[in-house]
Amino acid sequence: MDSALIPEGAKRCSFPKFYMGIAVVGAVVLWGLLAWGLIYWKGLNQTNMNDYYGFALWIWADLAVIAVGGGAFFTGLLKYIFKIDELKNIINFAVIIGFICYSSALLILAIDIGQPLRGWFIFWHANVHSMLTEVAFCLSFYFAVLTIEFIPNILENRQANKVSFFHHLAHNMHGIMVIFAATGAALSFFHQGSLGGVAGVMFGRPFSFREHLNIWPYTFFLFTWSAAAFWPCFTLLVTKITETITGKKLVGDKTVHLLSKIAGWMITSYIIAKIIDTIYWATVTAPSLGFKWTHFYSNNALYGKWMLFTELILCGVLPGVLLIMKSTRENSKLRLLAIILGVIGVCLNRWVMVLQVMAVPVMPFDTWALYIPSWQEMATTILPVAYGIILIALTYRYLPVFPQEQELNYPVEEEAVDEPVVAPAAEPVAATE
Amino acid sequence: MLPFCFEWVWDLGHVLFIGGLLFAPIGILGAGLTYCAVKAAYETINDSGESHH
Amino acid sequence: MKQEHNKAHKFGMVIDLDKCTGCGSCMVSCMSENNVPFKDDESDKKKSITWMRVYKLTNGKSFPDTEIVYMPRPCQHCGGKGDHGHSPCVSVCPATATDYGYDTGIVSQIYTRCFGCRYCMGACPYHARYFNWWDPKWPEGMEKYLSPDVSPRMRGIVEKCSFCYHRYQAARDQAYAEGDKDNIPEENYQTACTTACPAGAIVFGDLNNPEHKVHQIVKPDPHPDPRNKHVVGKSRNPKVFRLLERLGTNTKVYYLSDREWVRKQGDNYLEGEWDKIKNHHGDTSHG
Amino acid sequence: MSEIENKAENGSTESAGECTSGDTKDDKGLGLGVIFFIVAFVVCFLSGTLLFPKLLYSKKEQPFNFDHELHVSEAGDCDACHSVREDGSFTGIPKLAVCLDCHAEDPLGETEDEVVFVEEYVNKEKEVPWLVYARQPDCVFFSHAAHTTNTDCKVCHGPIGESNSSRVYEENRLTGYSRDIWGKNIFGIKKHSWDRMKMDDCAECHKKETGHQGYCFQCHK
Repeated sequence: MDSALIPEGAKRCSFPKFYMGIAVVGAVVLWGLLAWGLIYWKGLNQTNMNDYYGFALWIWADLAVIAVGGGAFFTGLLKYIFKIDELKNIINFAVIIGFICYSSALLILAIDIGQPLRGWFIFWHANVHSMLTEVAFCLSFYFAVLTIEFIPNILENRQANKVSFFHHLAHNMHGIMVIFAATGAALSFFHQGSLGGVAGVMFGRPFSFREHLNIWPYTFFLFTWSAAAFWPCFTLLVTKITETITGKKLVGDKTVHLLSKIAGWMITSYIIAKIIDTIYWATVTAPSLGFKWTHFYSNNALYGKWMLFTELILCGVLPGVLLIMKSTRENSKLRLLAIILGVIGVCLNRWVMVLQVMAVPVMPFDTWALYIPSWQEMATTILPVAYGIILIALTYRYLPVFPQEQELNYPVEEEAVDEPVVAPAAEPVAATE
Repeated sequence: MLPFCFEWVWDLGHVLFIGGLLFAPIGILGAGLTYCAVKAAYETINDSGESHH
Repeated sequence: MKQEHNKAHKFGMVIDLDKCTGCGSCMVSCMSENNVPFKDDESDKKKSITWMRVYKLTNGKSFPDTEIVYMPRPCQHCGGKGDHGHSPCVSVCPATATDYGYDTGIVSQIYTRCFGCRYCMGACPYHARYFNWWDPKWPEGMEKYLSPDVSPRMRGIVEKCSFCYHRYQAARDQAYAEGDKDNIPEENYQTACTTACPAGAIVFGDLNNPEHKVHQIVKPDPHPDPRNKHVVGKSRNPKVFRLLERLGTNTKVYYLSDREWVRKQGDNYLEGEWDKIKNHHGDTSHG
Repeated sequence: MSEIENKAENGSTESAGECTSGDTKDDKGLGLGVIFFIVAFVVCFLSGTLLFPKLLYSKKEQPFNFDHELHVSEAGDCDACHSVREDGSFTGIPKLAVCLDCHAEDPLGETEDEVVFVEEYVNKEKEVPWLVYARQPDCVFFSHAAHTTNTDCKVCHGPIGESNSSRVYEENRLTGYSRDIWGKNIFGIKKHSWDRMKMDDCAECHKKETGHQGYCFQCHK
């Protein structure tokens, strides 16, 4: 039915099957949209946030998707600027994941503000001292860069590419992609950092406050570093999921091993810096403000020392080591374990830097504040995930996302690519759930 | 924020921050896209008769 | 800006915790003075708005030795590290919806500029900032009692104590009309909570003016604390303290108490630290 | 790497002809495009400058005409009717009682407006519902006392004392505010100090006169 749109030579599942899957995920999207509508109509009272918890689940989700979505920036940087050619096999997919993550981040920010119609004030009346201004600037423009990087891939759709203008446009955009990639790299560096700065500059909150290097708190660098360290984990994880669902090998082992190796070294170096930062904070910064570090991990139902251990050791040091060593890195099971731990680790770090910061009492007579998100919050947080699944499914079906797909799956058929293939019934389910 | 409004201050912070993170990206991305689009339009028109080997 | 610095006011408050009975008059007067709306359910204190909030402190001892103190907490109007005006909330606001008035030391909040990102609430360790989770509502007929000098707030924005700035605006108007704009008598600008406190526990005035009572009680130290360069304006009165002083927020609300355990509740101290500090408390060299 | 990029790097190896949609060289299309662009531009420009203000602002007439020039010549300067009270607050547009200091139950002049005034308001003891051109939004605090000592009324209000008739009052349909405080000129070009009363204008003058634009609370409440 839609075979004219499917890339030449690619095998995809049948039209009804695909759209049945999309419909299931689409229902989740509708649920999220309903919650979003409720929040815009009735206001943020639809959430369980309160005056103690001004930042909550959304901001965590925002920080988390940006951290794991850093892949587009680093792949672009490494491929276009450092000329690591091997990454061409993953760059399209990394860009799509990045596009999903950043559009989700912007969407969450748009839901999160109390007066959405005034959102433009952040640009028009910008306060240059605020980390959030920097976040908004870089986030928006970086999203623009991602869109620009994504467009050529969209225009490579079989039908779109037949239009002469689109064909030339995609060609020209590829030609100067290095400029866009460089702009994106600069923007991305600053906003990954400024997201860390958001918590690091709050000197009224000793749990998140960090000493500064000039105007930048240490968390600024730690966030950039961690995003650079953990993005391959997420990119690989999503690739793995896509491969499992489609039942095809989509990215070659060489590329996977390279990404894992990058992740291993980056995670290890990051986690060493993070441990040093934590020790310095626990022994110098916090005590200078009158706090023993254990204060932040006691007298409450959730935030115990286990959290620190999980973040730093279990989901930091362990995946780092697993990915550095060649034997474990090239063992697909252990590699999968490592990348899952890595993704959990970076998400946990963002959780701690948003929710634990709000939960810790600062005034001696104050109490811990814990909160449970409302269904509206959860629905709007799951919304981007569902939307991401749909977008990945659509792009996989209609765009030439994985350049290695042919050679990895149908090496013998390579000669017969121009034969239009309608998916046979026996085809595995294509990217839906 | 534009440099003509009263909230603008001519200091390093504003020039670097607003200039570098607002106007520079807008300029680079805008110019880049315009270049691509114009060139593509030009090529499309020129293409019609001949192919460009 | 420089010339304004010299004659700048620095409005502040000192609250005598030994006089405070916890009656809540300050909270009520503040709410009616500043057009704070009502909620359907006021029992959830983490969602209701009280610019001035009274906290209950206890010494944690059991029955015969139990002591309780009520601590009214308005916005502390932080001067930020070194008292340079970069208070925790002002420096983080992305849209400049809140600024530090160098002429008064008062931290503003502009409701029509705020778009409700709530970063300032996260940055404030005193929980002095409140979010309008709902549309403002007043019981039938009560809108007629709203003050025209204070704009009501819309849903989705942050608000907080302004030290009744509209009363300062009115006092300045009067000073202009009387032809001496630089001379605002102490009694012409007093906050609603100050005038409403039946125990006289709250004293309000210009910390920079030696003739004002607040200055005489607090005796602010003009030099930075030698033990912590971020702290400026520490009181030279050993019975006076500020909330979370060592964070360097440099608040303009001071508290007064004869009791040591109350003063100790003002900040966080490591084990044994208080015993070393308490004897030096308030006497930082210049006294 | 994408297919197209390969081409970009290897030089174009296959015929691009098959990808194009146009069959013949077609300059006519370009010409039509230019014409379309110009027409669209003109339509947008005219509707933006002529139609849009009409849609955005509703026009309202004052209850009856007021002759400022006449009153100035009869009663004296601005402060004969608009003044600052003892506590520094501004009286604004005078209440009926102030008018009655001079006016009585019999019309003072021969104009129709005077008849309306006397019949509709004086005899019925009703306040005149004047539409205030310079009314600022609720969140703005403005001290007339602080400005009138060294600033002429004209600087902000223009030569209103020389006018013989009340202008049409234009109200922004979205905000409900007077157009005077936003500015009449659709392009935002300001010729006189009284052309508009926006925050930028306040800040501009403050910067010039006091060296600082002022802190938020100086003018906001």
